[in-house]
Order: sequence, then structure tokens, then C-alpha cells
Amino acid sequence: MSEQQTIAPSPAPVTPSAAMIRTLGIVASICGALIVSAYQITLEPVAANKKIALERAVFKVIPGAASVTEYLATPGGIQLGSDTVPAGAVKFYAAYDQAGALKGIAAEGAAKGYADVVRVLYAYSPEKQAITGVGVISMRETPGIGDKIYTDKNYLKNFEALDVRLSADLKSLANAVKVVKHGTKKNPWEIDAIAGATVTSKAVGRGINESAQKLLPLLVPHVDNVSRPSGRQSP
Amino acid sequence: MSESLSSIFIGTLLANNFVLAMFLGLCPFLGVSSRLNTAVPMGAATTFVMVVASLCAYGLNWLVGQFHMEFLRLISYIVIIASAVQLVEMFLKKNSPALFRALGIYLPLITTNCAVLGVALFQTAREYSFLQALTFATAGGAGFTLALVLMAGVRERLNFSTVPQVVQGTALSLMLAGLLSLIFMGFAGLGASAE
Amino acid sequence: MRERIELRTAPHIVQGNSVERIMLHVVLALLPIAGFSVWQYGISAMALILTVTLTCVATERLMNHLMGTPNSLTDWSATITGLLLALTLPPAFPLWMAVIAAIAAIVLGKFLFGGIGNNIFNPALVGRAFVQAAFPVSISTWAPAFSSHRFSEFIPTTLTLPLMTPPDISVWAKQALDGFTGATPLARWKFENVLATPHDFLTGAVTASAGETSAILILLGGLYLAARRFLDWRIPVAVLLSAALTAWAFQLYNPVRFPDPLFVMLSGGLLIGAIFMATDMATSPVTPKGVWIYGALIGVVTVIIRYFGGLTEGVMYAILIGNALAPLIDQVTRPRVFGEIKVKKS
Amino acid sequence: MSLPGQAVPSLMEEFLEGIWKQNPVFVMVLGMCPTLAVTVSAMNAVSMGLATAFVLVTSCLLISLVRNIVPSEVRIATYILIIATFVTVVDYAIQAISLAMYDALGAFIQLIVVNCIILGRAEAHAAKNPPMKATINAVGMGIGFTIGLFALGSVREIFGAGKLFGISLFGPDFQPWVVMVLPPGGFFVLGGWLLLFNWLKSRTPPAPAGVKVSEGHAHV
Amino acid sequence: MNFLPFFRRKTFARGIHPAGNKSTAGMPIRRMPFAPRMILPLAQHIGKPAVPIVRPGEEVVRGQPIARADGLMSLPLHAPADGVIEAIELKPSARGPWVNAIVLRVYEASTQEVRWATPPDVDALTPQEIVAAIQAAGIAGMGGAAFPAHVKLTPPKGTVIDTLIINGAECEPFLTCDHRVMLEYPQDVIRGIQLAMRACGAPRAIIGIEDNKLDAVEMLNRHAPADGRIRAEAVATKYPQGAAETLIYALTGREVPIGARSSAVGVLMNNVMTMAYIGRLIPAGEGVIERVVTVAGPSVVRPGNYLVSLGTPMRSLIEYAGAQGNEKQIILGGPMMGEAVASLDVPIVKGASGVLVMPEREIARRVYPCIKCGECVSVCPKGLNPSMLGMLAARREYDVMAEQFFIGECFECGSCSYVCPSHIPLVQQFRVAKGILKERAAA
Repeated sequence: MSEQQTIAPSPAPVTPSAAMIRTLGIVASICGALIVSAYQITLEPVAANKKIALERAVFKVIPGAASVTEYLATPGGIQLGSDTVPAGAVKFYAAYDQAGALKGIAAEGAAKGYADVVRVLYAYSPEKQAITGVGVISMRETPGIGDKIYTDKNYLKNFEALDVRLSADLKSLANAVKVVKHGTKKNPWEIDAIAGATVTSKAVGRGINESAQKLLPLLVPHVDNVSRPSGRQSP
Repeated sequence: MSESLSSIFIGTLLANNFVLAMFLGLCPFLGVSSRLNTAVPMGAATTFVMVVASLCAYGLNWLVGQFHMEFLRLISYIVIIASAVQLVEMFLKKNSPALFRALGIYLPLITTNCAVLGVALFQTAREYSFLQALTFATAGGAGFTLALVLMAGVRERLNFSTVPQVVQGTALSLMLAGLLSLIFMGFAGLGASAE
Repeated sequence: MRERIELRTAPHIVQGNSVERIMLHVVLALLPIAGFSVWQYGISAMALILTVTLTCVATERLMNHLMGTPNSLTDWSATITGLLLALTLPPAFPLWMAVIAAIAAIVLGKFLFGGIGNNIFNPALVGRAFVQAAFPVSISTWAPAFSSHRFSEFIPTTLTLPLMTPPDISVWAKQALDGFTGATPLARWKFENVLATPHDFLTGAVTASAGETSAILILLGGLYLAARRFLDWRIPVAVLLSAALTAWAFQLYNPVRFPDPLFVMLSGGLLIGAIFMATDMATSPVTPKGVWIYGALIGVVTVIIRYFGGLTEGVMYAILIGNALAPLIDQVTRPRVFGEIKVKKS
Repeated sequence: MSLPGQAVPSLMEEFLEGIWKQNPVFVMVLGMCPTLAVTVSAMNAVSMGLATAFVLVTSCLLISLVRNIVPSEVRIATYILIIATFVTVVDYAIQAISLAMYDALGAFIQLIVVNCIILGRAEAHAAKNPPMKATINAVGMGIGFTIGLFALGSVREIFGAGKLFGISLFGPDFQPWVVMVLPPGGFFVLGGWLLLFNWLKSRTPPAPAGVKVSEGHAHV
Repeated sequence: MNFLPFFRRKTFARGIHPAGNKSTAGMPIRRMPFAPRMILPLAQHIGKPAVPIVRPGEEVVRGQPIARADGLMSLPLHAPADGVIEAIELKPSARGPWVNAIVLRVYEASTQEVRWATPPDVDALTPQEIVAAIQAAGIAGMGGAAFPAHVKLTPPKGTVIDTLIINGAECEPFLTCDHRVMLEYPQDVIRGIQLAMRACGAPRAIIGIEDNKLDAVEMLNRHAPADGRIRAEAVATKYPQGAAETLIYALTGREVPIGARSSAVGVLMNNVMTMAYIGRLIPAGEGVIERVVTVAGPSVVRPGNYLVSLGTPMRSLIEYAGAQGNEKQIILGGPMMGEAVASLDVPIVKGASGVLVMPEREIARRVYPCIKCGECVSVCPKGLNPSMLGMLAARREYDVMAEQFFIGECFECGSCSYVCPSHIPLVQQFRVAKGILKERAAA
């Protein structure tokens, strides 16, 4: 350990400021050129990768889908998705089958789990007004315990038809999605927690509830706008 | 996702401790933890720089977003951290020479402390709000200090032990860090189930 | 009158206490608890206790050999580590994992630091924390107490082949004991809001680690050791008192959500932890004030982990955290030296 | 690094230095944040090692090229700028190659910027040596770092998942040691490797002369 | 007002309770016959050794001065019997090194009569004259330290002494000589205290006696003058109650600050037997030639309190008291702080309060690493951390011991070693450390 060894410049002969600025300028321009060219070159492959990853995730929760379109649900209506998400807007994905019919809506939910944030993608069926599937995007939960949220069949059954109907005023869910203690599920809007992995299974429920409470009131009134694929559509 | 401030604080301080669970700031953790009287100022200085860096990074991220120049984010973060450290150093030198002397040798080291850059990068990745970022940085620094102080206490006591020759040095520090990390797993979930 | 006289330095009389005597009495106090767990869980518990203890002793001897240190089996500390570790494991724990736990306890917990007296953390708890992190599923797989065939057959997981995943025992457990839930009282409280009664705890009719449920025997052992000054009575008193007070405060705040202090004291490993593990001399503070702070800290952290953490049980981690803080506590609570009046802080 | 008064090391020695004598992971114990954080599997470890090696080699080359025109007052700033540039390049490159890998390595790719090895090499070697020598030395260091990471990642993957590079070694019934892929496992495995080296060193008689291996680890 | 003493026995914090073993307390003091040869070391006290004023071959009578004090921090020696000076040569001392001693061959016809005395007019003496008389009598602290008594009774310039404390605690196990002296010579004790009070100007004196000797408390209070300026008080039976700081604290509640002497809190302290000898010898104008010694220990046949002439070798003493044959160790002083003697030629000196003959210890005591049980911390009367000090000593970090852990405050009472379950020789390590620190300070 050499605490004393600092990076403070040693008292060398003073270099004129102009020289310093010139050198830094040269180096900075080289670096700038490198970064920008790297960015430009990788722009397309990265976008393609992201698209593939997104589709793979969406197709997993919405079986039978063949294409995905990104949208934003805003208080002013539905827009096509963009990179930046304005305040109050929620990003969601519409999935279509070969024929171009809407197969379902997918959106992300996230909540703090046991170790870190658990991010899930859930499928919403506008006709059933229910969640019809869920997949994990990322998590750092304890292997063997936390991963039950995608291996435990009984738990996954919760999401085959999870009721997320809106209340009469279309402002919020009629019944908040709730995770209940293992073995006490009574209502279709409840999720039966996994015994022994309660924290993680609760996080999934909380993430979905939080996201659905925001997304669905914006989406449901205008859901017809996305019934057909439009604009930026994947081949 | 709206994470509560208390949840961020407790989680970052204990369960997701920067050093013991996220492997950030390991070099100073292993290097400056042999004595308590250097561990505490080091922790304090790092925490301070982390908060400053977090605030700067928050503003910078907004700026970068305005101009759609995400590719400059990393480079601007590291520049701003290096400048922040320099500024802190100058400020202290002028206004609190005593504190400057106490922290002097650590300040330049903080530039290459990955916990500082880590705060900036993680708060960006998690899209924290201003207050969340501030809490995150404070808790991260406090957690770093906590780990440093615990380690220093233990190592000072081990000075009197008959630690076998093969274990001494960095190997022992790593094993100790592993044990502390194992212990901090007990905090897992704290702050998570705050409903 | 012999001319050969011996020269020793003062003092020429001693109390007659010794490390091996202290340790031997701790072993004796642990034996009834081990016996009770064998009565509860049958030959699986017996196999677990023997395997862990023998592995600890063998590892200790091997490490003596490797490190070139004198044989330290006679001080009984490895035996204590083994017994304590076995008593904190679930009775259905696969034996091969128990061996790993024992090796981790002795090597990581003890010899890394130079053997007896030098360790920072309680070795038994290091062993348990290691397998808790390594095998989170197995360490939370519980077997029913007082199943009818417990003396004639092993719990199916006990004899799992080394390195292999143990079988699912839920079906077996339900057959072995009707209405078995597979959860400890703490887990049942935390996840199902079902409170066990003090009667359940005292009779051992609950699901738990091998040595957690014999509250009376643990208390008796503790009283014996404390009366003979083989353990510092202040530590268990501080731990239990602070846990009870914290639990009581929470219960006042919200009686529906939080259980009563008695449940907190009897459930899980709080008793055995407070009496047999927090009191480990090498890993607890030496100063009189420090001992109280240390104990109180363990009690509070236990309750907080139990109430708000992801784990159902916090005693083990609370004690380890106490261990990690002990050197600092000692520094902060240095007693005032006689005549140290208005001493200038340098 | 060469000590004053010593014979000038040959290119081969320059190359081998980082692989064995001054291995950044096992001897200098530098750059531990990525060393421990991303080595949960052999694949991640090797990817991270190669990414770091790329940044190391390219930035050492560039720094060596500009070493004579950079005034000493701004040299650190220049080095950081150059390193950050190449890290950004690598960051995009990995995103383009495999998004899954990018997610697995997370923020630690960007944290290569503050990896002590790179700045340390830049300051201690590249800034004082011609491009050829600097590059060769950096390549050696990069390979050494990758080997170190692989040593960690393979052990952690074997115990933590029963696999190596995703290939199952013990059959489907293997019980993973979860602790190995958790943070404590990282510390224990690196600590274990160092113990092993210490033990081997203690068994062999001390080398007669030559470069004295510095105890502990240096900061830059 | 401090009411606490009414509810609590007077004592200090921490300490230990070793078994008393005071079976000799009931045995009256008996005179021991002269040994054929007496060895009189010139330095029986702390300070400069005495200077011989006799030559080999010279005949002396009992009570005759044979060496003079060499300055203020020194004491004279007196011949303990009629006889002839055989030699002035090096002889073994209790601590081991050989020291200069006057060897006296005793005439078999020597009587018990003291034949050299110059009685002064006691009532007319000024304080300075009392101090001078005490020095001339050769009286050293008889509790064990052997600090010249006249120096101990001279308050440093500028300090006012309000209390003279007389140490009758006798907290060491086995020892009962002070107890017997208090019971058998109460008038001497009181007279000595009165002289001492006059010498140092203290208006009152308190005799502190452990409460296992309540008969002595009662005896002394009965003989104390009616003005109440001298009183005996019981303190708790606890080791080390008889150390200066602990006894002063127990009796007055005053704490002597680190590095200061007891006079800083207005107190002087002296041993009770010293007082008895002052009270007996000053009026008679005689010198110290004998003292009461407890001979005890499991290996002694006839334990008891003996009036032994100074210079009597251990060999003669033990032959007289009888040894059981299993003796392994001879201790000069008490079992907690006494010295194991290296040779049977070591004589009884002014500070020798007891001779203990100990058998071999039954079990081998294996030394373990410190297990941090904290027993030593909970018994150290000075509030030190012997566990930490021991570890520091093992690593030779003597400066840290002195600067951060107050090793200088340790007075080697032995409580820590007594309780240590790991059998670490703590006191021994501390002695070495203190010795080295002293050397460094001198260098």
C-alpha cells in the first residue's frame, strides 16, 4: 500500500497554458472522433440487438405473437414509442400475430426484491381485461429461492388470468393487484405468494400493480388505436 | 419505479453495501482499512466526494439527455469526478487546512475509487430522481465507511493474533471481507418489504 | 530440606480455572440439549450431531498438523463448535453439507485467524452462515419432530449423496406427521400470521433446528454455567432483555402485526444463541460496559432482522454482527483507569 | 515494471511480466472490483478480461504515442480522457456483439475507466516507453488479467453451478453452492487463490535475486 | 455528604477473593533463637545502600550500629546479636543477584538483651527530630516495599497532609504478622502513630483493617486516645485492599491521580507494623534488629508468627519451623506479590513479612492463547486491560503499553495472573515491560 504515492503533478518546469490547452485539444479531438465513430458504427447492430431481445421477451409472455410495436401511453393519448419517455407517460409494447391482429399488450413492472430490483414483463389482454402471463427480465435474487418466481408452476398459475379490470371511472384498477400469504388466494386479483420466497414473489406483484395502475387508465380508453400495427413495425 | 428514500438508504447501507455486496471501492477498502484512525477520515472524504459526484452526475445526465449525447456520458462523468475531487481539495486547502492535512493523502486516490463512479453510473441506470440519487450517494458513502470501520476494527485486533504466515497480507483481508460480506447477507431484504 | 527449589514469579497461588475446564463444562451443558434433539428427531439428528462434531474435531487435528501448532483437541473448543453447529442446523440437513459446514467453521472461522482465542467470529456461526449462503434451500427444509419412525429410519434428505441435490421431502414429511406444515414458528408467524404457544415451545412440538426447541434444558445449562462462572451472565441477560424490550415496544406500536415478547424470546434460536453463542469469550467484548452494549445490540438486531428482513431468523447474523463490532466496542468502552482524572485527550 | 539500474528487459520479458511475475490479479491484486463482481461464470470472466485487455492495449499504445507531447501537469487528465474514450468504445462494441453479455457485465464495463491496472500501467509504463514495448507489455498484462479472471470465474462457475462455460460437469442432480456466485464467494475464491500462491511460495526457497515482489497492493 | 459507606462496606472497585489461609492468625508471636550466622545485606531498603562502619574481625554487641545511612534516602543497620564480623562480601539476595552484605558470626552466649540504646526525651522532640530518630533507628516500611519510613513521613514541600492512613489491611493470603502485632502490641502501634502524626503534621489517622480481623479493629480502638484523632476502621476483605491507592480510596474516597503521589490528595500511608516499631524503638532509642515474620504454607510443620532477627537465613528459619519434605518453593512475602527465593542463604530482611513454603503444584499449567474472557479486566484494581497489555507485551510494543494502556499504573498485584484461565504469565510480562520502559526512559 503506498498511500503516499499521489497523482498530484510533481513540481516540474511550468508549461505554458497555451501548450497545455493545445495538447488537451488534440487528444480530445482524437478521443471525440473515436467515440463518435464507435457510436455510429455500433448504432445499428445495437438497435437490432435490442429489438431482438425485446421481441424474444415479449413473445415469451404473449405466445403466438409475431411482431412488436413500441408505444407510449400519455394522458393525451397513445403515441409511437421513442427513446425518451416524457413525464407521466408509460411505455408499453403491442404484439401482433402473423395476420397483424393484436395478440396482447406487454409492459414492464419493477419493484425492489430481496437483494435488488426485480424487473418483470407482463402480458395484458385487453379483451379479458386480465394479465395473462409474466416473465422475468432481470433480477439478482438468491438462486434456488428467488428463481421460484419463474420456476414454480403454482405461482405462475396466478398470472394466467389475473384480474386487472378498471374501476368505473377508469382512473384506477377496480381491485389493486395484491400478493397474499401462501394458500390464502380467494379473488382473481390476488396473487398467492410462494412460501419461502415471499419477498421476491411479493416484489413481482408490487411491480405489476404499480405499472398497471399507471398504464391501464391511460391505455384502456384508447386501446383501439393500437389494434392494428402501424408506423415503426418490426418485419 | 418509485423506490422510497428509506428503502434506498437502508438497502444501500446494509443489504447492498457498496463494498461487501457490490464490490465497489475495494482498493481503498483493502488498502486503508488497517487502522481505525485512517479508516474514518478516508470514509468521510469518500462519502463527501460521492455526494458531490452524485449531484454533478445528476445535472450532467440531464444535460446529456437534453442534447442526446449519451455516448459522452461516461467521459463527462469521469471528468467531472476528477474535477470535483480537485475542487474539494482546493476548497479544503483554503478553508480548512486541518481537515486538508487529515484527508490530504486520500483525496487524489478517490478519483480512481470505483465507488464514486459507481454511484454516478448506478443512479443513472436506475433512473433515480434528484432526492433518490442524493440518498443513494449518502447511503453508499455511509456503507463504504461502515465497511471500512468494521474491517479496521477487526484488523486492529488481528494484529495481536497468531495469524498463520500463509494467510497474512491481502489473502487475509479478502477472507475477512468475505466473512463480513457473508454476515451482511443477514441484512438482505431489510427495507425491501416496507409496505 | 531439599536444595532444589523452584523459581516462579508471583502470584504463587492461582484460582485454578483453566480454558479446558471452562470448555469441558460447556460441552457438558450442551449434551442434554443434544440428547433432547435426538429424542425429537431420532437417528437423523444423531447422525447429524455425530458427523458435524467428528468433522470439526478431525479438521481441527488436521489443521494443527498443517499449521504445525500443538494438538488443540484437549481444549474441547472444537467439540463445542461441532455440537453448537449441529444444533443450529435443521435435522433433515444432508450429511455431506453438514461436513462442509463443519470444515468451513473450523477453517474459515478459526484457523484462518490462528486458532483458539484469536478468532473474530464464532466458528459455529461462520459454518452455519456459510451453508446458509451455499445451500439456502436445504437449510430451510424442516422435518417434523416426534415422527413415529424416527428411530428406525433416516429422514430421506439425510443420506443424500455428496454434491447431489437432496430429494423433496414434503410428501414424506406429511406422511410422517399428520398436518406437518414444513415451516418454523417464526416463518409461520411471518408469512401466515400463526402464533405458536409457549406450551408448544416448551414441549418441543415445533419445527426447528436440531437444538432450538429445548428451552428448559438450554436455560438450565445456561444457569449452571453462569453459576459456576463459566460464562458471562451479563451477555444472555442483555440479549434477551433487549430483544424482549424491542419486541414489546413494537407490540405496543402495533399489536396486530407484531407478536408478544415471549414468542420472540422462545422462538428460533434466540435462547441457545444468547446463552451459548453470544457468550463465546474470544468473540465478545472484554470491557464491562462493552458486554452490555454488545448484548443489547444483538437483541435489537435479531428482532429487526426477524421483523423487517428477508430472513425469518436473525439471531445468527445478529451475533456475527456483534462479533464484528466487538473490537470497536472494546475500544470505545475502555474502562477508566484508576486515578485517570480529567485526563487530557491526546 | 523495470527498476532503475536493472538490465533493460527484452520484449519477451515485457510480455511475460504481466502474465506471471506481476500478474495484476494474483500478485499486484489490482482492479479487484471487476475481478470479483463479474466472475460468476467463466464466460463473463473471459469477456470482461478481454474487454479490459482491449482498453489496456489501445490506451497504452495511444498514451505511448503522445507521451512526448503531453505536459506533465495535464498528463493524468489526458490519460483518463484516453482511457474513458476506449471504454466507451468497448461499451458500444459489447452492446453490438451481445446484449446478454452487456446485461451480465452491467455497469462494470464502464467501471473499467477507474480500474487501477490501466491507469497504473499508463503512468508507470506506457508513459515512459516506446509504443512497441508499451503495447507488448500491455498485451501481457491484459492476458494476465484475463487469466486471473478466468481462474476465478471457472472456480465460481464449477462450484456455483456445476458447469464450466455453460457445460454441465456433474449431471443434472448437482447441488450448486449458491454462495460461490454470491459476493462472499467472490472474496473467498480470490482469497483462496492467494492463499494457494502464498503456500506455494512458502514451500519454495526464496528466489536469489531479481525483482522483489511488492507486498500488498499499490494505489495509483 | 457521602452516605454510601453506611450501606456498603468500604472498599475499592474490582479485585479478587483468594482463599485467606490465615490459620496462623490465632498463634501468638514466638521468638526464634539466633541462627549461628547472620547475613545482613547493606541494602534492605529502597534507596542507597548503607555504608559499613565495622571491619571484619570486629566484635559487635546486639543493637550496635554496624553501617550508617548514606544520605537522606538511606538507612543504617544494627547488629542483631552479639558476635564478630566475619566478612563483608557478596551474598545471594531474594531477587537473585548477589549483593554486598555484612556476615556476622553469632556468639552462642549472645543474650536477647539489647545492649546499645540512647533513649531520647520523646515528648520534647520536634517533627524534624522525630524524622531523624526514625532514620537513625533504621526503620523501613515493614509491609514489604521497605521504603525508608522517615521519607514516607516527610510530606513533600508545599503539601498539607490531613490524614495519615495506617495500613493494617494485610490482604495477602497466609500472612498474619500485622494482625498479631495489632493484637499483641496495640500500645506500640498507637504510640507510633502519635509520633508519626507529629512528624508529618497530620491532624488525624485512620487505621484500615480488613473485616476478617474485627478483633484487631476493636483492640486498637480500645487503646486509641479519647480525642478521636486516631481510629481503626474495617474495610472489606478483598485483595489487593492493602495497596496504597485502593486503601486510600476505600477509607477516604479519594483517588490518587495517575502519576501523582498520595500526598497530592493530602494523605500519607504507612504500614501498621512500621508504626509498631516506631512506637517501640524511638522512645527506647534502639535500632531495628528483628521483626515479626509469618511462616506458613502447606509444606510447613510448625507454621506461626515468629520474632526473627534480621539476617537469619531461610535455611535456619525453615529448619526451625520444620518442612514436610514436599517443599518446592520458598516465597519471601505473600503468595500474590512475594518473591520466590533463589537460595536458602537468602536472609530475613526488614521488608520480609512472611516466608511461605509451598509444595509442587498438582497440575501442569498449560499456557493457552488469550481467549479474551475478560476476567482480568474485571479484576484489575487499577482498571487496566491486562489482556490487551499481555498481547502487546508479547509483541514487544512497550511504548504502546505505556502511552495508550497505562502500564506504568500497574503495581503488579497479580490479580490478573491469578484469574487467567489461559495461564498467561501476565505479571511477569508486565515486569519485563516496565523494566525495559524504565531503561529506555533512562537512556
